Amino acid sequence: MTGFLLIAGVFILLTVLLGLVRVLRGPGDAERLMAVQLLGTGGVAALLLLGSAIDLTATTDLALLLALLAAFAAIAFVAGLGANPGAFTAARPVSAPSSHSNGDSPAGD
Amino acid sequence: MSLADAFTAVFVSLGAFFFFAGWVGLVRFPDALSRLHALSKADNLGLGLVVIGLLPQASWPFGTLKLIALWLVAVLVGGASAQLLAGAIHAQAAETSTGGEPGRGTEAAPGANGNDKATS
Amino acid sequence: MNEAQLYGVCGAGLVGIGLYGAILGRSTLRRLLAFNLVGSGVFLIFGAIARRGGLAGGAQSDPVPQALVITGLVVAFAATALAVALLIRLATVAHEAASAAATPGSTDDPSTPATASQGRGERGPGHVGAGHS
Amino acid sequence: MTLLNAIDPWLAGPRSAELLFPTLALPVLGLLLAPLLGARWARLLALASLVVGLVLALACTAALVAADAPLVYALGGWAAPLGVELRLDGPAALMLLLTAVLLLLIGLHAAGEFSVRAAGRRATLAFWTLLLGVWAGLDGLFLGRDLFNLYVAIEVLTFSAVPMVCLKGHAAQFQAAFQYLLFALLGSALYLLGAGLMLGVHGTLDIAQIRVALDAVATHPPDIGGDARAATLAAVALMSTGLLAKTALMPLHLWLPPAHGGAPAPASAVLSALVVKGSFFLLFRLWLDLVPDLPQLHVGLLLGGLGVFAILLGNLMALMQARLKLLVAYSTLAQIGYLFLLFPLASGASGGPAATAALIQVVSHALAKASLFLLAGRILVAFGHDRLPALDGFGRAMPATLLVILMAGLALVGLPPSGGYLVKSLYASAAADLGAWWWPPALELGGLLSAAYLARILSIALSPAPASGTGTGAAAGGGHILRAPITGLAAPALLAVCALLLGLLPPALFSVMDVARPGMGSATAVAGVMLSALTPSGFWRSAGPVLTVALVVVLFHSAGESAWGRRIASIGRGVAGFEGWLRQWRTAGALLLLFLLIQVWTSIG
Amino acid sequence: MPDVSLPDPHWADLPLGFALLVLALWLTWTQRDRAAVIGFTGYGLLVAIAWVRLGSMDVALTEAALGGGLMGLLLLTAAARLGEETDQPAPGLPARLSIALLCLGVTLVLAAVVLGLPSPAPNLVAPVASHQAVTELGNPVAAVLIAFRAVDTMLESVVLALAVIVLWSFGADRAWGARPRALHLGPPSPALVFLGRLLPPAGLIVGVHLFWTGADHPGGPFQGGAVLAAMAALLWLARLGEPPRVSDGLTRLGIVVGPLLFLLIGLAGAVIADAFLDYPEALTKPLILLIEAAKTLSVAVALALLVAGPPELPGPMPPRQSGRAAKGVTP
Repeated sequence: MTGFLLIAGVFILLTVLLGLVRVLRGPGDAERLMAVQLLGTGGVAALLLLGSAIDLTATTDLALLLALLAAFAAIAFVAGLGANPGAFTAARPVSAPSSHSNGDSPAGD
Repeated sequence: MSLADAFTAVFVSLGAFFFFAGWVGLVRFPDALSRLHALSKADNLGLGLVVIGLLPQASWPFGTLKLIALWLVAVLVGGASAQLLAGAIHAQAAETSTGGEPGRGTEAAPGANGNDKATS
Repeated sequence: MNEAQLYGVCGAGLVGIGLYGAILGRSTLRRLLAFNLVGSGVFLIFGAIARRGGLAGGAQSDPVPQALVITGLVVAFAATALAVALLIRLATVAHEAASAAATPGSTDDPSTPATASQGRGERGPGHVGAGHS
Repeated sequence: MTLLNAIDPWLAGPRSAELLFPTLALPVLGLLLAPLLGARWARLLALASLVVGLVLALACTAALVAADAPLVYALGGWAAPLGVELRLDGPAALMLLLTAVLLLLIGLHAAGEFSVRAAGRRATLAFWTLLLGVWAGLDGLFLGRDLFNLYVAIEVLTFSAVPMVCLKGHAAQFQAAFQYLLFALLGSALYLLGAGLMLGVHGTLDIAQIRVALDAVATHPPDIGGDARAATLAAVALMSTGLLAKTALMPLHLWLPPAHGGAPAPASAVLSALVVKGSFFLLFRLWLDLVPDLPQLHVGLLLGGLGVFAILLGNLMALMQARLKLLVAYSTLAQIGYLFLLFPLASGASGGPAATAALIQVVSHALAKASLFLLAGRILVAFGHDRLPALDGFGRAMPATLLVILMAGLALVGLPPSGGYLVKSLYASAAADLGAWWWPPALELGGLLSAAYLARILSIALSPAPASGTGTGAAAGGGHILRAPITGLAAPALLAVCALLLGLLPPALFSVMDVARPGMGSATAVAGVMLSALTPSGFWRSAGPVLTVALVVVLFHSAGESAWGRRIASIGRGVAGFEGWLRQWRTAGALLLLFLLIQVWTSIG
Repeated sequence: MPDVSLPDPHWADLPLGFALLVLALWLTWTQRDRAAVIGFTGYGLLVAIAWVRLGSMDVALTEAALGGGLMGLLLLTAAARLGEETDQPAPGLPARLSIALLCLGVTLVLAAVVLGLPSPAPNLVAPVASHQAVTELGNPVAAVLIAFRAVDTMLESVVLALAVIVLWSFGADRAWGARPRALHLGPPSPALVFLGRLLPPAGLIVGVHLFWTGADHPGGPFQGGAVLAAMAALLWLARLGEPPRVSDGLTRLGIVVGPLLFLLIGLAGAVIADAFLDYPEALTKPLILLIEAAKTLSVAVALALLVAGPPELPGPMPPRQSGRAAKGVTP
């Protein structure tokens, strides 16, 4: 049984690592975040399967922790966006990384 | 091959399939939003199936309860962060479509520039 | 070539790549990020050593290097947090100095303190008067 | 007399090892209580714990001399390799004493400058907490025997030293602090890597146990122990490179001038006198206590060569500096070079006279440099700036300060009976024993160059006020000098006198360094050296060239513009350009890796 | 389905190790800082999986909590505030070649030493296992952290407390009494507020669980504290709470209580038990539990405040590269 779990874990891990290619090639930051998102959930699944051979309870704790914190990349990114509206590159590559010319930063409250 | 192992094998392989589908969606789909849709649906489901598959392996009661809790958190967090990302993509799409001057002009994207009078 | 050696070599590679980025990084944040890569490479080598020891000792992993890595991780995080705070503070002070220079009218710019603190005799001007607790 | 025999078991009896953990616990306790008490009380807490610390250091030294053997204390009752041990031997006791005395004096001097009224709540709480942090880190370094325990102590030291640079909050100071932090963290990463590999090779992190394992390997035929020895030396090279980055040995010195030059005066004194010596002391432990056969390795030549490079370039750059604090910072870089002459000249199991010279250099430089930085702080307070060209005639306005500057400067130059003289002659005798004739001339040249910049300060101090008298000259514009109180001279004067008269101490006192270090013979070496120093011929042999160089510099300075002046100025700009290139981030990073690889090659090859 | 023989571990490790190296190379070469930081949070997750493969669950938990969560938050907020300033010119070919060569040399030396480690690997598994009973702890790593190498753990939590004081000392004089505001990054979007309300309770349970199970299973005060800190940071990010003022006495006590209690119990050990940082036999378990609880609290408070940044006065967040003012900052 553990053999099968290991194989499935490896397969999911490979899928997730291929998803990382999207991080490398992804034109926009959204793609990168999606790939990190896939890495989060896929990583948790692969972890569960790979870790079940060692100690499932500890692996579940780790998976629980990763699930909680996986969103932090997206949270911090979007929150960061609020402070720096011009720095986000969409899927369609904008001509140049927009150097925002407006002096009056809207973000401060 | 006891019944539990068969149950695990079936569900885990289903889960793996959905992960693969999520990855294909991420790579194949044309624009950001559809990719996001495919991705968040597929991998949450994938994780759900893997967790269900592992339920018989876990020790009752705490192991299984933790696995279920894990899946619940993953689904909720996955949904919310997909929402976050969609909001960000919309904000950026609206911003670049309005004259390409990011951040300038009054009708800039909602949300990003709303000078929210939150208490300091 | 068991997994301990594999991750040890991977850690060595990460240290090399991290050092390259730490030296040639174009922005300070990028150099800080590369420095964290060096840190994670060092800890992976610790992990490889822990795995070798563990397998030789009949356990999954040797607990002593694990404890050292946990301590090292927390110290490395604290160092990165300080470096980030310094970076932001540096940009803020430079920004204020520039805006102060841009508007010569501003007289007593509190962030550039008066000449070094006065001798014992006088009260130094420009210090926080408000009676914060 | 019940008190004396009540504490007798601690001072001379079996329980003397129990003095070690309070020496470490006291500064840590102070460091933790300071933020709770708030800025106003933190200062009193720091000064009080420094006094208690001094008493503890004296007790430790007394116990060590009484036991005449190293005091070892297993923390938590767990012996190495499982647990962590503290160990006190001669050099560690000397460094504990130096740290306690120096921090107390600097603390008393800075009590006025860093009070809530003068510096505000933030700077006051920060300074006194960081002072305790530096003290805790240093005590951990001196007492530690476990490589990872030493790593945590270095981190405490670095986390306390870096923010001292930017206490006053200028943009340039934040830039210097950031660069110091990143380069020091790069060094810590390399050190941690070396410690990890050592754990992988020997299964223990205790220096003494690794030394025993290496001695056993040395006796085996090389092929069996071959790779264990090579791996260990590679790990030591990694740790040594990390510590070179933290000791700012030229050319890995990019962070020191802006950091020590920009920090507030008491902070600069602590940084230059003690913080830099902490990482050197670890190098002393690694290469002398852990590696069994340093004299046979070529790596000593590399370190000695870098030391000479530091002596020459450091002094030359100090000669050309426009600001007084930068001049003193560059002189620190030069004096660090003296420390590294220990490695090529070390002989025997414990390092012989070269080790004595290095330890005396640590003490004498710490005293003289702390005094100089505190005096530079006084001048900065009095005139509002420390740009030397605009300080003509400051000696007439502050004669007492000038006198103390001269005393501290002479200790650095190394005229008998100062500590500097002891260092130079002990190194010369060690070089004579080894037949390495090329080291002593470098020492003499270093002494002459430091005499040159001292003479430059002297000529500036006594030069007549410039004709324009527009108040740029200190003497002319007497009006705007702020009366710096005379009591502010107490600490620097005491430090300078100690540094100047270090040689007059009875040689038996130097035997404290020999405890637990067989065959060091410090007392006899110092006695032998001082005998020849006090004869008139011996005195003139060393004082003569110094005075001639001083005269030349004074004449050159007062002569003003001349063909010679322009040519020397252009050479100076060339040297400054080269040193500026060395202090670029990329160059320093490349040199760090280069020296790592050379150390690996020279220690294994 | 026949029970498949255990596959060769290379199936999982080779791709993972290769992916780590490729991702590290990409992090070094990509143009934009923000993309690199996002990739770095992904990198943190991969390293956590690598630690599972290396069999150290405790470190995997710490790496996931610190590397995945808090470090990502820290660097992303920094990237947001600093923008894309590059203060070094692009390196020329000779510089890149020489540095690449030196780094390759360092990597080869390290790889040679790692591969040349002695074959019966010297280890401390047996001594830890045999003495672990004294501490009544099931988790060997916890036993090493709290008993055998107690001084390192105590000094390390002192470093954390010191780091917070140092971080506050970077603030401006006039901002000394104010609140840290690095996490005030513009108005929170509704999804963020939803997460801010949903996750912290779950995080609190997970954090306390990690602390509690740390005695006998992988987990412990550092991991539990890191999760609690991440949740606090999320609350402040979603504006559901405010970071405490610098001058708030309770906060300072929270930072210092962990190491201070550890030190005081250690000193008491020198009197009651037979050595500094030793525990009396009768009271070992309760004392260790007390120390670990205080340490969890201190780690949570300290890590959260480290992410929240130095105190700043309310007002526009200046350093966001609107002008090119910071350009002139060259080391």
